[in-house]
Amino acid sequence: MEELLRMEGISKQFGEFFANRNVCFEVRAGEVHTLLGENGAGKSTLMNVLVGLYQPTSGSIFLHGKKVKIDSPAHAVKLGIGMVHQHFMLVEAMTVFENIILGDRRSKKPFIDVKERKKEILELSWKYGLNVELDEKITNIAVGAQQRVEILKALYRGAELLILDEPTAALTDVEVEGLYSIIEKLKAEGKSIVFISHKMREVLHVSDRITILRAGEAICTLDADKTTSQELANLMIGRELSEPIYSKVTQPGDPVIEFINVSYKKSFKHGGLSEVSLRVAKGEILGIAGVDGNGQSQLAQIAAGVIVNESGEVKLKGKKPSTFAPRGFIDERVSLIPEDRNLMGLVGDMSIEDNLVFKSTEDVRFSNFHGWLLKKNAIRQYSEELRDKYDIRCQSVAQETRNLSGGNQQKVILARELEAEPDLLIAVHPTRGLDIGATRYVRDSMIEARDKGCGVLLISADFDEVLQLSDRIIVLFEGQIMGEYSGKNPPIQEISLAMAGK
Amino acid sequence: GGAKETPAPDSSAGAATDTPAKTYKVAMICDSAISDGGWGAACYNGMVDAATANGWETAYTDSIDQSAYADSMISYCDLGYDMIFAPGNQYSDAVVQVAADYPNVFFAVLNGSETLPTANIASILPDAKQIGSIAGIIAGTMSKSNVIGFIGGMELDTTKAKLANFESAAKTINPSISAVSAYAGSFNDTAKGMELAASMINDGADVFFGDASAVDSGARQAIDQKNGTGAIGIFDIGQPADLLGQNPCVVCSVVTDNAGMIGLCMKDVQSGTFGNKVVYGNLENGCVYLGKFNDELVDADTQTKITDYVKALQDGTFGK
Amino acid sequence: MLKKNFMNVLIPMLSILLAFIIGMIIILCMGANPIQAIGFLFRGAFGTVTNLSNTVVRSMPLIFCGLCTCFAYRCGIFNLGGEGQFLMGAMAALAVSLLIGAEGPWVTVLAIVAGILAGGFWGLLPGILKSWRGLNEMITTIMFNYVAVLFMGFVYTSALREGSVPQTAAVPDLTKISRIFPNLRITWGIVIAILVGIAAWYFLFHTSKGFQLRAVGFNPTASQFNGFSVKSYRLMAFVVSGAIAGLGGASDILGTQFRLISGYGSGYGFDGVAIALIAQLDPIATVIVAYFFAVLRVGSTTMQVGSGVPTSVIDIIQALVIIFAVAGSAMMHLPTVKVFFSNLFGKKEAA
Amino acid sequence: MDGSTISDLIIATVRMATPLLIVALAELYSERAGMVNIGLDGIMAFGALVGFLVCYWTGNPYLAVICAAVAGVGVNMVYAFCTITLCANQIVYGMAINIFAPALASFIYRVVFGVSSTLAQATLMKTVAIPVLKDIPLFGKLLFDQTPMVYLSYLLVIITAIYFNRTKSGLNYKAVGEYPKAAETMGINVIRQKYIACIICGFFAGAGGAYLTTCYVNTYSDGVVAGRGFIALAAVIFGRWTSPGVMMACLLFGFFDALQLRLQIGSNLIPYQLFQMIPYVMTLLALTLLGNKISGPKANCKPYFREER
Ligand SMILES: Nc1ncnc2c1ncn2[C@@H]1O[C@H](COP(=O)(O)OP(=O)(O)OP(=O)(O)O)[C@@H](O)[C@H]1O
Ligand SMILES: Nc1ncnc2c1ncn2[C@@H]1O[C@H](COP(=O)(O)OP(=O)(O)OP(=O)(O)O)[C@@H](O)[C@H]1O
Ligand SMILES: [Mg+2]
Ligand SMILES: [Mg+2]
Repeated sequence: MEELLRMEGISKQFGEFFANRNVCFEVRAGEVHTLLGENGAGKSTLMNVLVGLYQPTSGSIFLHGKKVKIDSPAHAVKLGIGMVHQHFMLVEAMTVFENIILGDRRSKKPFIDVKERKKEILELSWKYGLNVELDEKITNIAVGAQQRVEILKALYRGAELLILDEPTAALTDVEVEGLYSIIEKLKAEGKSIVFISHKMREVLHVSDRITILRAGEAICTLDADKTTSQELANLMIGRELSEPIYSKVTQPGDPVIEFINVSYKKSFKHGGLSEVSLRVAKGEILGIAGVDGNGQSQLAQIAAGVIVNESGEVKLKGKKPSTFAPRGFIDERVSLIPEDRNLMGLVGDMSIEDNLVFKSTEDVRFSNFHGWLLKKNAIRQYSEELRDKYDIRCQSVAQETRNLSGGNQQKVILARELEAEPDLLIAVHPTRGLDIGATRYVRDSMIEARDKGCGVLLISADFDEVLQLSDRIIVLFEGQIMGEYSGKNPPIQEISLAMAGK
Repeated sequence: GGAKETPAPDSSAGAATDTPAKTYKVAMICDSAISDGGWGAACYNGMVDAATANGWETAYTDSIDQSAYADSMISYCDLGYDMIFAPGNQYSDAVVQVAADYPNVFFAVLNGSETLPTANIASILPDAKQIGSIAGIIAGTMSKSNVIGFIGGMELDTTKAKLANFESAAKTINPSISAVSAYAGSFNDTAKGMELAASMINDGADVFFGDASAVDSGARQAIDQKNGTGAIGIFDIGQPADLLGQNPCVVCSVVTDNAGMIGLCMKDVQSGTFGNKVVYGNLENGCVYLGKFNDELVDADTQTKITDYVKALQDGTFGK
Repeated sequence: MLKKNFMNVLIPMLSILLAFIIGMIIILCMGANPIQAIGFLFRGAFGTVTNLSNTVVRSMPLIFCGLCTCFAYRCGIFNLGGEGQFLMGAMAALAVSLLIGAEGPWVTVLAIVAGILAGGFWGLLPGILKSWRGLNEMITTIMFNYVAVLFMGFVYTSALREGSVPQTAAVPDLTKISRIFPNLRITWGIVIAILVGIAAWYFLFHTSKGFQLRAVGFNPTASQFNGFSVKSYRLMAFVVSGAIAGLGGASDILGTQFRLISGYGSGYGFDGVAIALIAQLDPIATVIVAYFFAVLRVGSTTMQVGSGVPTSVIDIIQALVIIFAVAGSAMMHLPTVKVFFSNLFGKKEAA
Repeated sequence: MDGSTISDLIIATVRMATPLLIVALAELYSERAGMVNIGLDGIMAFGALVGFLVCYWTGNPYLAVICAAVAGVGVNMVYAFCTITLCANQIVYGMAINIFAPALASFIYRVVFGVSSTLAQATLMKTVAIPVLKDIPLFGKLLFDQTPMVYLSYLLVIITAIYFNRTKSGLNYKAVGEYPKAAETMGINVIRQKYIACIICGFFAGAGGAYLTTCYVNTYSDGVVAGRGFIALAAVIFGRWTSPGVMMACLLFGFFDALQLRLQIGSNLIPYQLFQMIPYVMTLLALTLLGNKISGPKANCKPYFREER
C-alpha cells in the first residue's frame, strides 16, 4: 500500500515539558492505524500537531511524499485531514445542524441554504447509520449523541485522512459496532484512519497497524494481526496486566441509601427519572447499566444531594437526610466521583494539594480554630502521602490540576473521595478515558472500598465494567428501571435487550 | 524610609524674591478645560489679560480632578508662584488647606464666599444678582411668547441667585412672563444642553440665559437649529464673556470683567495689601456690564429701553 | 526557577520604562525638557516629607477600591461598582458625623461602621439581583454607580448642603480620623487600609472560608458538588467587597476629604479594577500597586505643573504605563514565550 | 400631554438613542467574538474629536464620520493587539483605553486650537427626508426626516440580525465567541475573526462618537461622551446579545433620558438628580422584571491560546 502521511522527528514542547519527543509516525492509504499509549503519552498532542492546532517544536510532516507545513486547522481541512477530538468541539449554544455546517466552504453563497444542507446531512447520517436530531441544541442531547455529531461533522467534511481520538469512550457497545462498520466503509472508499483508544479489544479489532507511544516517544509499530493485548500492554506500560477476576458479594449489609419511587422531571426522556426505587447496601456494588443519557446523571446527582427529587423519598442510612444538599450528604459520608471531572470534580486552577483537601479544610487535621488558620505544612505532608499512595504522577503537589493528564486527574479525585472513608461511594463513569493501567487502579480501589464495607453505586456506560464489578445490576432506560439482575453470572443477552428498552 | 526634614528644594523661589526686578507669577487651576468656550476660557483669558496689563507671568493646570486641587496648588507654591487664582468656590477647601502652609503665596478665589478671606486669601465676587437681573431685563424686554428659559449647570448659590433675579427682573418688566428652568448636572455635557433647550423651546420659551459653560453652547446650537435659516425668533443671552457673533441667536451678553478684578488683586499683591478682603464686581465698579447688542435683532428703541433699565438697576431704582 | 521569577518582574519593569520613554518623547515634542519633567515627577512624589505623605494619603482610597475589586473577583464576581459603594460609604459616614449632633472618637467609630454598612448594602443589591434574577453584575453595578453619584449630587446640593456652593458641611474636627503625625496629612486610615489588605490576604489564603470562596470563583459547579454554598459565598463576596469600598469611602471622607463636593470619588472604582487586575488579584500586591498609582498621580501633578505640559499628556503617560506593564506581564504567560525562556535557562543551567 | 409634546418626546428619544445604538452595536460585534470591550467611552471620545476636526476643516460631515470610524479602529487596535495577541485581560485594556483615548483627544484638541475662548464650531450633518415615508401623517416628518446616520444605524440593526442568524459567516463569527477552539478546529481562523471583530467595533464606536459631534452638537468638549459607552455596554447585555434586543434597550434608555429631561423642566421643587436617576433605575427595574439568565457568548472575556487545553 502506498504511503499517505509521514511525520518525521516530531517534538512538541510545553514550557519545560516535552509531550512528544522525536516521534516518527507513518500512515498508508486505506489503512486503520492505531495510536496506543498511556494517558499523557502524547497521542492527542501528536494528532493536534498533525491538524495544525499545535505547531511542532521541531520535525516535519509529509503528505503524499510532499513536505507540508500545516499552520492552522483550516489548512489541515484543505489538505483533507479531519479529526474527531477527544474533548468535544461542539458549540453548546448552537444546534446540531449549525455545529455540523460550521466553517463550511462547500459553496460560495453567503446565506445558509438550510434545506439543501439538511438533506445532505440526513443522507450522510443515513448512509453511516449515525442518528442525530438536527434541530436540537447541543446542551439538550446526550453525550452519546454528541459523539455521533462529532463523527458526522468529520464525515461531512469528507476527509481523506480521518483521525478518531477516543471516539468510543462515550459510545455504547451497539454504537461501537456501528462505528466499526463506518470505519470499514471508509476503508473501502480508500480513506485512511488514525484511531486512538484505550480498549484493547477495539484496537485489535479495527486496526491494521499499531504504533505505541510511551512518555512522548514512539516505541514501535506492530501489525495488528501479529500481536496480542498482553504484548501491547507490556510495551505500553512496561509490565503485564492480566484480566482481573473480581469476587462478587451476595450477602450485603444494611442499606446506606434507598430510593423509594423517586421522580425527577418525569417527562424528560434524556434527563429525568420516573418512579425509581433502588437500594445500595454496605459492602456491595450496585451497577447501573444503560446507555448514557437515560437519567444516570440525575440519579447520581440526587444520590449526592446536588439536585432534589421532585417526588418520592430518598433515605440515607435509613432516615431522611436532614439537609438535602451536598453538604448534608457529605456529612453522612457520601462520596462522589462525578461524571465530568474537570467541571464537577476538580478546580483546575487550584493545586493538587488544595483539591485533595477540598472538602475537609475545616478538619482539625488541616486547620486550627475551626478553619480559621489552615495548616499549610500538614496539608502538604498529607498530599504527598496521598500522591505516593495513589501514584499520582506530577511534578509537585503544588502544581495546578489543570495540567495533569486525565488519568492523574481522576486519581486525585479518587484519592480525595476514598480518603474520606465513605459509607457510600457514587462513581459515575469512573474510568472513562483512562488507560489500562489507570483503569485497573481505579477498579481495584473500588473493590477495596467495597470490601472495607462501603456501599458503591457504580454508574457506567461501559457495559463490561458494570459486569465486571457489580454485585447487583440495575438497567436504566429513559429514566425507568427496566430490571434488576444478579451480578454473579448475569444474563448478558437479557440485560443488553433491557438497555435498549426491550 | 529615606525621608528627611528638608525644606522644599527650590532655591529658585527664594532667589527670585530677593532680586529687585522681580517678575511676578500667577497660576490658575481649573477643573474644566480652559478651551471650553465658556467658564474656563473666560477665567483663563481674564487672568492672562490681567497679567499682560500688570506684567506678570502665567501658568495654568486645567481639567483636573477635585482630588488633585491641593496637589497642584502645592506644586505651584513650591515652584515659587506669587499668586494662585482659583476660579470657583469649589476650590475653597483646598485653598484654605494649602494657604495655611504657604503664608507667602496669595490666593484669589473667584466666587469665593464673603467669609473666606484670610491674610493670604481674597475672594473675587461678581454680583450674581445683578448679572441675573440684567439678563432678566433683556429677556423681559425681548420675549414675545412670555416664556423665558434658564439652564443651569450645577445648583450653585450664584446660579440660583442668577435664576431668581433673571425671573424677577423679567417679571418686573412684563408681569405675564413665566420662566422655565432646569439643571444639566454638568458643565460639559453639550448634548444635554441641546436637549434641554429643545424641549424648553417646545414649551414656548423664546429667550434663553444659561449658566453652565459648555452646556450653554449646546443650548445655543439647539436655538440656532430651531431658528433655521429664516428670521431669528428665539434668542440667547451670553455670559460671562461677550459672546456676540459666536452664534446668530446671541442678542447681547452680560459681561463679567474677570481681568479687571484679577488685576485689582495683582496690584494688591504688588503693593503688599493683599488679603482679608472681598473684591466685588458689579455695575458700579464696571466689572459687570452690558455687552454689545446685536443690531440686527434688537432695534434702537429696545436697546435704549434696556440700557435705561440697566442704569436704573445700577442706581437702585429699577422696579421701584 | 529563580531566574524565571526574576524575568516575571523584569519584563513589566522594562515595559514601564518603555512607557516612560514614549512619554518623554511626547513631552519633548511639546517643547518641554523631558529629563527635567521626570525630575519634577520624582520631586513631586518623594521630594519632601509632605509630598511623600501626600502619596500615602492619595493611595488610601485606591487601596480600598483595589481590595474591593480583588475580593469580589476572587469569588468570580465582576464588581464594577466600587465607585458607588465607595460613595455610599462616604455619604453614610458623613451623614452620621453631621447629623448625630456630637463629635468625638466614638462618633468616628459610628460613622465608620455606618460607612461599612452602607457600602455593604450597596454591594448587596446587585448581589441579590444576581442570585434572585440572574442579572449580570457588570451592568447592575454600573447602573448602581450612576445612581450613587446622582444620589451624592442630591446630598450635597440639597439634603446636607451647607453654604453657597453645592457642598456639605465639613466633618466636625473631633470626629475626623486623626493624623499619625501632627503636621502630615497621613491619617490612621492608611493603617486601616493596610490592615484590611493583610486581613483580606489572610482570609483568602489562610482560612477555610477564604479557600472555599476562591474555589467558588474558579469553579462554581465543582464547588457546589463538593458542598459549598455557591449562592451564599457570592452574596458574601458582594457584601464584603462593597463593605471594603464603603470603609474606604468613610476613611477618606473622615480623614482626608471632610465634605462632599461635586466630582468626589470619580474614577476611584475603575482605578480599583485596574489596580487589582495589575496586582493579579493578590491583596498584598494590590496595596503596593495602589501605592504606585498614587505616586504616579501625585508625581505627575508636579510634573505637569512644573513642565507646563497639558494634563492630558500626563493621563496619556499613565495609560501607557498600564498598557505596557500589563502587556509585559501578559506576554510572560504566552506559550511560545514560556518555551523560549525555559530553553534559554535550561541551556544556561546545563552549561 | 398634547400632540407636540409627544412628538417632541419621540423625536428626542430617537435622537438620544441613536449614538447609544451605534455604539451598542459595536460592542455587540465585539462580544459576539468573545471580546468584552469596556473601552467604548474612550473610543467614542476619540471618534468625537476626529469627527469634529475633519468636519471643522473640510465641512464635510460624511467624510468626518468615516475618518472618525477609522480613527476608532486605530485606537481599538491597541486593545486588540494586547488582548488577542498578547492574551492580556480585556477589562484592564478596556479601562486603559478609557484613560488613554480621551486624554489623547483632549491633547490633540489643545494642540490644534490652542487656548482660545472663541468656540470652534463645525457644520452639522443635514437631515435628509425620505420621500414617501416622510408624508405619513403625525410621525412621518419626525421619524423620516433625520440624518443619514440615523437611518444607517437602524438599517444596521436589521443587517446585523440577518448576518448573525442567516449567514454562514455570521454563524462562524458567533462560534468564535462561544467556543473558539471548536471554531478553530472547524477551519475558522479565530485570531483573524477576533481582529475583524475589533475592527468593526472600533469602526462603529468611532462613528458613534462622531455622531455626537457631527450630527448632534457642533462643538467638541472634553466630557462630550458623558458615559454613553457604559450605557451602550449595558444595552448589549440588556438586549441579550441580539441586535433587535439591543435596539429596544437603547430606545428604552433614550426614552427615559428624554423623559427625565422633560420632567425636570418646570418641576423645580424636586431635586433634579432624582430625575436623572430615572433612566438607570428604570433599566434596573426592567431588568429585574424580565430577568436575564442568558449569559452571553461563553468565551467572553477569556483569552484564547490556541495551544492551551
Ligand atoms: N502543562 C504542563 N507543564 C508542565 N508539566 C506538565 C504539564 N502537563 C503535564 N505535565 C507533566 O508531565 C508529566 C507527564 O504527564 P502524563 O500525563 O504523561 O502522566 P502519566 O504518567 O501518563 O499519567 P497517567 O497514567 O495517569 O495518564 C507529568 O509529570 C505531568 O505533571
Ligand atoms: N496545551 C498543553 N499545555 C501543556 N501541557 C500539555 C498540553 N497539551 C498536552 N499537554 C501535556 O502533554 C502530555 C501529553 O498529552 P496528550 O493529551 O497528548 O496525551 P494523550 O496521550 O492523548 O493522553 P490521553 O490518553 O489521556 O488522552 C500530557 O502530560 C499533557 O499534560
Ligand atoms: Mg497520564
Ligand atoms: Mg488524548
